Amino acid sequence: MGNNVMKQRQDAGEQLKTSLGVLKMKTPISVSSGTFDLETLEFYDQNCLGAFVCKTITREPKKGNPPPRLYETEAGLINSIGLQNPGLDMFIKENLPRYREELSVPLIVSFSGSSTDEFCEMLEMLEAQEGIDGYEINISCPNVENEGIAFGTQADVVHNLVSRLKPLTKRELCIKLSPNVTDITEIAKAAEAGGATSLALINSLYGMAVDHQTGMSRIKMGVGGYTGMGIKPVALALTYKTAQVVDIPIVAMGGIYDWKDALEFIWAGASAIALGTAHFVNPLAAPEVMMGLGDYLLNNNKSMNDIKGACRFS
Amino acid sequence: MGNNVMKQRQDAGEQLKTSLGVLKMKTPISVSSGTFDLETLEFYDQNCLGAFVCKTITREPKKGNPPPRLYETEAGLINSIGLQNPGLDMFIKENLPRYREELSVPLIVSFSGSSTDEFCEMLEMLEAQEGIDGYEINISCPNVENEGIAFGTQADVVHNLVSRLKPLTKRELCIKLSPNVTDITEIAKAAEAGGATSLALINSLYGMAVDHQTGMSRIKMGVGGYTGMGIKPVALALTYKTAQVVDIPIVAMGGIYDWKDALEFIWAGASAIALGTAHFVNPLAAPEVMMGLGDYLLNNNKSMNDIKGACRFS
Amino acid sequence: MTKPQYRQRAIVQREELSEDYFILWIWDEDMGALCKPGQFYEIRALAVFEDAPTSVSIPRLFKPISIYDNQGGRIGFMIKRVGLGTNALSKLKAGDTLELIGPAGNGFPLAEDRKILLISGGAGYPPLWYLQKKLIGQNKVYWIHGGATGSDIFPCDEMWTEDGSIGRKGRACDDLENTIKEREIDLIYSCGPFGMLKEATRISEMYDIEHYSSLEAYMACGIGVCHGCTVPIGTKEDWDYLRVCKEGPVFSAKEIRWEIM
Amino acid sequence: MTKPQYRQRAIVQREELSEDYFILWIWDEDMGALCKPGQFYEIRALAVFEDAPTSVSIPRLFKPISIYDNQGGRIGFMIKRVGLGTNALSKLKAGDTLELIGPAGNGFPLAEDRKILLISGGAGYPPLWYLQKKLIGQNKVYWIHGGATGSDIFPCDEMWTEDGSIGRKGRACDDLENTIKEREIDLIYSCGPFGMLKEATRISEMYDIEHYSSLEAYMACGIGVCHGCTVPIGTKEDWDYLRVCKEGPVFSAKEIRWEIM
Ligand SMILES: Cc1cc2nc3c(=O)[nH]c(=O)nc-3n(C[C@H](O)[C@H](O)[C@H](O)COP(=O)(O)OP(=O)(O)OC[C@H]3O[C@@H](n4cnc5c(N)ncnc54)[C@H](O)[C@@H]3O)c2cc1C
Ligand SMILES: Cc1cc2nc3c(=O)[nH]c(=O)nc-3n(C[C@H](O)[C@H](O)[C@H](O)COP(=O)(O)OP(=O)(O)OC[C@H]3O[C@@H](n4cnc5c(N)ncnc54)[C@H](O)[C@@H]3O)c2cc1C
Ligand SMILES: Cc1cc2nc3c(=O)[nH]c(=O)nc-3n(C[C@H](O)[C@H](O)[C@H](O)COP(=O)(O)O)c2cc1C
Ligand SMILES: Cc1cc2nc3c(=O)[nH]c(=O)nc-3n(C[C@H](O)[C@H](O)[C@H](O)COP(=O)(O)O)c2cc1C
Ligand code: FES
Ligand code: FES
Repeated sequence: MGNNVMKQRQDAGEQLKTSLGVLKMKTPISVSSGTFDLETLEFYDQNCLGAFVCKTITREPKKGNPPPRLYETEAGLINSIGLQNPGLDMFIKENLPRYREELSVPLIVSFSGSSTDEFCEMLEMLEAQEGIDGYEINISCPNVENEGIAFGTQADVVHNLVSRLKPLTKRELCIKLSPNVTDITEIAKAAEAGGATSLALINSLYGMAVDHQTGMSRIKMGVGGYTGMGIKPVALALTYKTAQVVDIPIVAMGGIYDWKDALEFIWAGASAIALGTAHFVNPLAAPEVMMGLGDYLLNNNKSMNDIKGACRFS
Repeated sequence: MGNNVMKQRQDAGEQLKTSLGVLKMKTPISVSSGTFDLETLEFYDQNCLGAFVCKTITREPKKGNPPPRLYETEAGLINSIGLQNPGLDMFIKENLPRYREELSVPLIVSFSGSSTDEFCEMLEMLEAQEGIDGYEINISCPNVENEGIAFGTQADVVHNLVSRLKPLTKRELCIKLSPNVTDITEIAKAAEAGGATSLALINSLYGMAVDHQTGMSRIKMGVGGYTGMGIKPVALALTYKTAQVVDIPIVAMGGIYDWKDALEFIWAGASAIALGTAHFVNPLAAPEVMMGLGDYLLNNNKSMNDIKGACRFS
Repeated sequence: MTKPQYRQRAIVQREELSEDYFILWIWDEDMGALCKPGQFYEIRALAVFEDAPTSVSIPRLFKPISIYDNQGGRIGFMIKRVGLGTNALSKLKAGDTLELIGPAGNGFPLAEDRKILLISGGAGYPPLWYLQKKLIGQNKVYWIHGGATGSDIFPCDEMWTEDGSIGRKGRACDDLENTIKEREIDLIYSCGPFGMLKEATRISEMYDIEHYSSLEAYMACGIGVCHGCTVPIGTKEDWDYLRVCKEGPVFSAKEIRWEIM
Repeated sequence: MTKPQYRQRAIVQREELSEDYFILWIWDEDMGALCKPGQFYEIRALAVFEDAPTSVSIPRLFKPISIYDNQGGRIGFMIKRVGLGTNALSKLKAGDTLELIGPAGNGFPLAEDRKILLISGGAGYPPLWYLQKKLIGQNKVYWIHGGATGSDIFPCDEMWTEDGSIGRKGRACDDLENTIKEREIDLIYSCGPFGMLKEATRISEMYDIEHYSSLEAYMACGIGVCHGCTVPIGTKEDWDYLRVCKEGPVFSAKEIRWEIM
C-alpha cells in the first residue's frame, strides 16, 4: 500500500469511531450473538470490530433444540438452535478466561434469564467478573418457549426488568429487542425508561420452511428464527421507527451483508451495526464492511455522526 | 396435447378443487388484493384462478401516497400505494359492472373502513349488489395511518368488527390479517369467534430501503409494505401457527412464486393460496402454479385435502 | 386501445451506441402494427426458474423502455445502463430471449402542419426518435438534445453537453426561449430528466405553447394494476395521482404538478 | 488441532466419475500438511459480490465436503450432486476458484494391526478412500460399498446395488454379520446414509466391535460457532448435542443416540 492509502486508512480510523451509551467503539462493526466466536477470528484481524458479542448464556446449561436446526431459504436462513449453551457457571469458568486472553476488543456478554430474578442473579454474577465491558440482554429469542421471547413482547415487563438490572451495573446495558411485536417503539421506550444505555435490534423473525415434496418441516421444531438478506427491509424499518422515539444509541442488525447495507442502517439511525448470517456466506464480511465504510466516509468527507439518522424523504 | 394429457388435466381439475367457508373454488389459486386486475387476465385464461380479489376499496376516494411508491430490494418489493382507489360509489358504478361482465370466476371484494360503522355501511351497500361472491376485510394495510392497520392489531376490536359484519351477509366473509402483530393467533381466533368464514394472511410486513449513497429513503413515505420472496418464511410460519388454532379455512399468501411455494403453504394448513408480487416478476405465475400443483397431485395421487395441514416434523 | 400483451421474442440484433447506450432489436410484424410513438414495453432478460441453478438468481422486475424505432415490426429499444435491470439487459446479445409486456401507455398525440420542437435529455432520446419519424413529413421539426458528456449525444439538430465535449456547452434548455421565438414553435414534445422537463414546462407555459412531456416512474406491473407509478396530474386545486404506465407516460406538461413531484 | 482457515484456491483439475459424481482437485502443500482422514472442508464456488450483476445471485452457504484424497497437498473433493450447493459446485471447471474453510472436524482415529472393515454408502465413499490409504500398510482392510444404482459404485472389495446393476443386489449391510465373522473384524469405520449407519451400529454393538461413524449434518458456519449441526452423543441417560463440524464428524458409533436422531 502506498503512503497515501495508509494515511487514508488511519483517517478512516478516526471517522469510523462511534459509541454506545457507555462503550466507545473503534469501528461501528459488532457481531450478532450466536453467529460468531473466537473461531471466526482466525480469518482476519479482530481490530476491524468495535465490539465482540458472545452467544447468549443462560443460568443453567441448555441442551438446545433437536436437529435439524438449520435451513437456508431463497433469501436467508432459518435456525432453531434453542440457545444451546454451557450455562453461566461454565461460561465464567471456561469461556470468559479465554475471551479475556484472546480478545483485544470490548467484550459484551449476551445472556437470558427465565425470570426477572434470574436475570438479576446472572448480572450480579457477571458483575463480579473482570474483562466484561457490557451486556446484551436477550429478551427476544424466538426459539425458546416461554423464556426469552415472552419478556420481549410486553412493555411493562421490559420496563420492570431493565429497572431492576440498571442499579446493578455501570457497564453498557444493551437490550436486544424482538421484531415479532405489534409496536417495537413501545418496547424500546420502556427499555430506555428503565435505564438501558443502548438497544440492539433485530433478533430473528419467525420463519418456517417445508419440503414441498414430502411435507416435512425443514427444521425439527417447525417454526424457527428467520435471519439474513431477506429480513433487511424489516430490520431497517424497525431501526428507523425506533430511532425516532429513543435517544439512546442503537446497534442495528438484520440482513447486513456489506458496507452498503451497513450505511443504510446508519442513515436510518443506528450508531453501530452487527453482522450475523453474513458471516456464514462471507467469512471476510467484517473487514470488508470496515474497509467499505471507511472509504465511503473518507471519500465523502463525512463522519459517523454526520450520517447517523440523517436519512431523508424527498 | 395427446388424449392422455388432456385426461390428466381434467383429473387434476378434480383434485385441485377446494373451498373456503362458503365459496367453492375450482382451483386453490387466488390473487392478492392490489397486485392484480382485469389487465393481468390478458396474459392467460382466467379459469386457472379459483377466485378474483379486487384492490381494496374505501368508502371515499383515496388519492394514495406521494411517489416514489415502489422499490425492489434484493429479495422482494417495498410498496407504499396508500390504498389509492376511486371510492365505493365509483366502484359500484364503474368497476363492478366491468367485473360482472368480464369475470367467469368468483369475485371477492376487498374493502377497508375507517371505523366499524363505516365497515358496516360499506358491507350493506355491497350486499345490495349482485355478482359478488364474498368479501375480504382489509384490516391490515401498513400504508395507511390509523385506518386499516389499527383494526388489525387488537383482538377485541377485530372481534367486535367481525361480529357486527357477520349478520349482514351470507357471502364469504374473509378477514385479512396483518403479520405486524405480537401474536397473530389471538387476532385469528377473534376473527373466527366473530363469525369470519375464512382468513387471508399475510398482508405486507413493515419494510424500508435507503439509498446508501445519498441517505434518501427509496420510497417517499419512509416505511412501506414489504412483500415477495423474502417474506415467504414469515408467511409460512404465521400460516402454520394460525392453522393450529382455527377451524376456518385460510387463504395463504406472502412470497409465493411457484407451485412448490404453493405446496409449502398447503402442507402448512392453507386451503387456498394467493399470488401477489409474483405477478410482477412472472406474468404467467398463475397458470404455471395451476399446472404444477395439478401435476404434483396427480403424480402423487393426492387431493388438496390429503395434504392440507399435513405437514410433519420428523 | 390495445391492451398490453406478454410475449417472449428473440433479440435479432444488438447495436452498440456508446459506452452506456445500446439498442436491442426484435422483429414481429403483429406487435409492430400495434405500436405508437411514446408507448413503451416493460422488458426483461428471460428469467429461467430452474430447480437447481448455479446460483439462485432472483427474478427481478421488468423495466419500462420506450419504443425507439418500429419499421414494420422491426422494433428497437435504445437503452442506457443505469442500474441492475438495465445492466442485465446490457448483457444480452443476438439470439437471447427478451420477455416483453406491451405496448403500454398512451403515446404522443400526433400533429400536422405545426412548427414542432423536440427536446430531450440523455435516455429521453429514444421515444422522440420514433416520434419524429411520424412527424417530419407533415410538420416542421427542430430537435434539441442534451446530455452530461459526449457519450449521451445522438443525432439531432442542436446538441448540448454539460462538459462541452460535443455541441454547445450547457443544458438543452439554456437557449430555449430564443429557439422558440426564432422558429415560431407552436408545439413541444419533451422527454428527459426531471429538471429539464420542469424548466421546459416553465418556458412553454410562459409562451403558452402546447407541450407534451413523457414522464418516467419506477414500475412494478406496467399495466395499470398496482398503482405504483403515479404522478400528480391536474390543476393546482384539483389533481389526482395518475399512472405513468396507463394514463401516461405522456401528459400535457401544464397539467403535471411539478411543484409537488 | 489446527483451526480451520479461510482460503481461495484455483481448481487445478476436474474429473468426471459418473452421472452424479465428480472430483475437484486443488493443490496446496501447506494445506495438505494439515489434513487428516475424516476431516472436511466447507467449500463453495467463489461468490462475487458485484455492484450490478446480470442477476443478483444470492450468496449461499458453504457445503461440507470430506477430504477424498490428499497426496502431498494435491487435495481432492469427490462430490455428489444433490441440491443447490452441490449443483453449483458441479458447474465448476479447472481454473475456477473455490472458497474453502478448513480443514474442519476431528477426523478418524487411525489404527495399526487390526482387522478393519470399511463400510460406505453413496456419497459416504470419499472420506473412506483417504482413510484406507493411511490404513492399508498397517492393517488388514476390507471395504464394502453400496449404492442405489451402478452410478453410485466405486472401487472397493465388495459392491452392492439396490437395483442389482453392479455387484450384489441389496444393501451394504445385508451380509454384514457373515463378513464380520468370516474376517474376524475388530474395527469398523462407516460413512453413508442414516439407515445404513444405524444398521451397521446395531450389528457392531451386537458383536461388541469398536466402530467409528462419520455423520452428516446441515451446516452454516462449519467452524463450531453456530451450533446448527448438532447430533445427540453420549449414553442413553446422559447425552448432549455435539457439533458435527467440531466434535465430529467422526463419533464412536455406540455413543450416537440413533434412537432420537
Ligand atoms: C415510460 C418509460 C420509458 C422509458 N424509456 C427508456 C428508454 O427508452 N431507454 C432507457 O434507457 N431508459 C428508459 N426509461 C428509464 C428506464 O426505465 C430506467 O432507467 C430503468 O427502469 C432503470 O432500472 P435499473 O434497474 O437499471 O436501475 P435502478 O436500479 O432501478 O436505478 C438505478 C439508479 O437510478 C435511479 N433511478 C432509476 N429510475 C429512476 C427514476 N424513474 N427516477 C429517478 N431515479 C431513478 C435509482 O435511484 C438508482 O440510483 C424509461 C422509463 C419509463 C418510465
Ligand atoms: C462432514 C461432512 C462431509 C461430507 N462429505 C461429502 C463428500 O465428500 N461428498 C459429497 O458428495 N457429500 C458430502 N457430504 C454431504 C454434502 O455436504 C451434502 O450433500 C450437501 O451439503 C448438500 O447440499 P446441497 O445444497 O447440494 O443440497 P440441499 O439443497 O442442502 O439438499 C438437497 C436434498 O438433500 C437433502 N439433504 C441434504 N443434506 C442432507 C442431510 N445431511 N441429511 C438428510 N438430507 C439431506 C435435502 O433435504 C434436500 O432434499 C458431507 C457432509 C458432511 C456433513
Ligand atoms: C444460528 C444463529 C444463532 C443465533 N443465536 C442467537 C443468540 O444466541 N442470541 C441472540 O440474541 N440472537 C441470536 N441470533 C440472532 C442474531 O444475533 C441476529 O439478531 C439475527 O441473526 C439477525 O441478524 P442477521 O440477519 O444479520 O443474521 C442467532 C442467529 C442465528 C442465525
Ligand atoms: C403493490 C401492492 C399493492 C397492494 N395493495 C393491497 C391492497 O390494496 N389491499 C390489501 O389487502 N393488500 C394489498 N397488498 C398486499 C398483498 O395483497 C399481499 O398481502 C402481499 O403482497 C403479500 O403477498 P406477496 O408476497 O405474494 O406479494 C398489496 C401489495 C402490493 C405489492
Ligand atoms: S406500474 Fe403498476 S400501475 Fe403503473
Ligand atoms: S455448522 Fe456451525 S457449529 Fe457446526
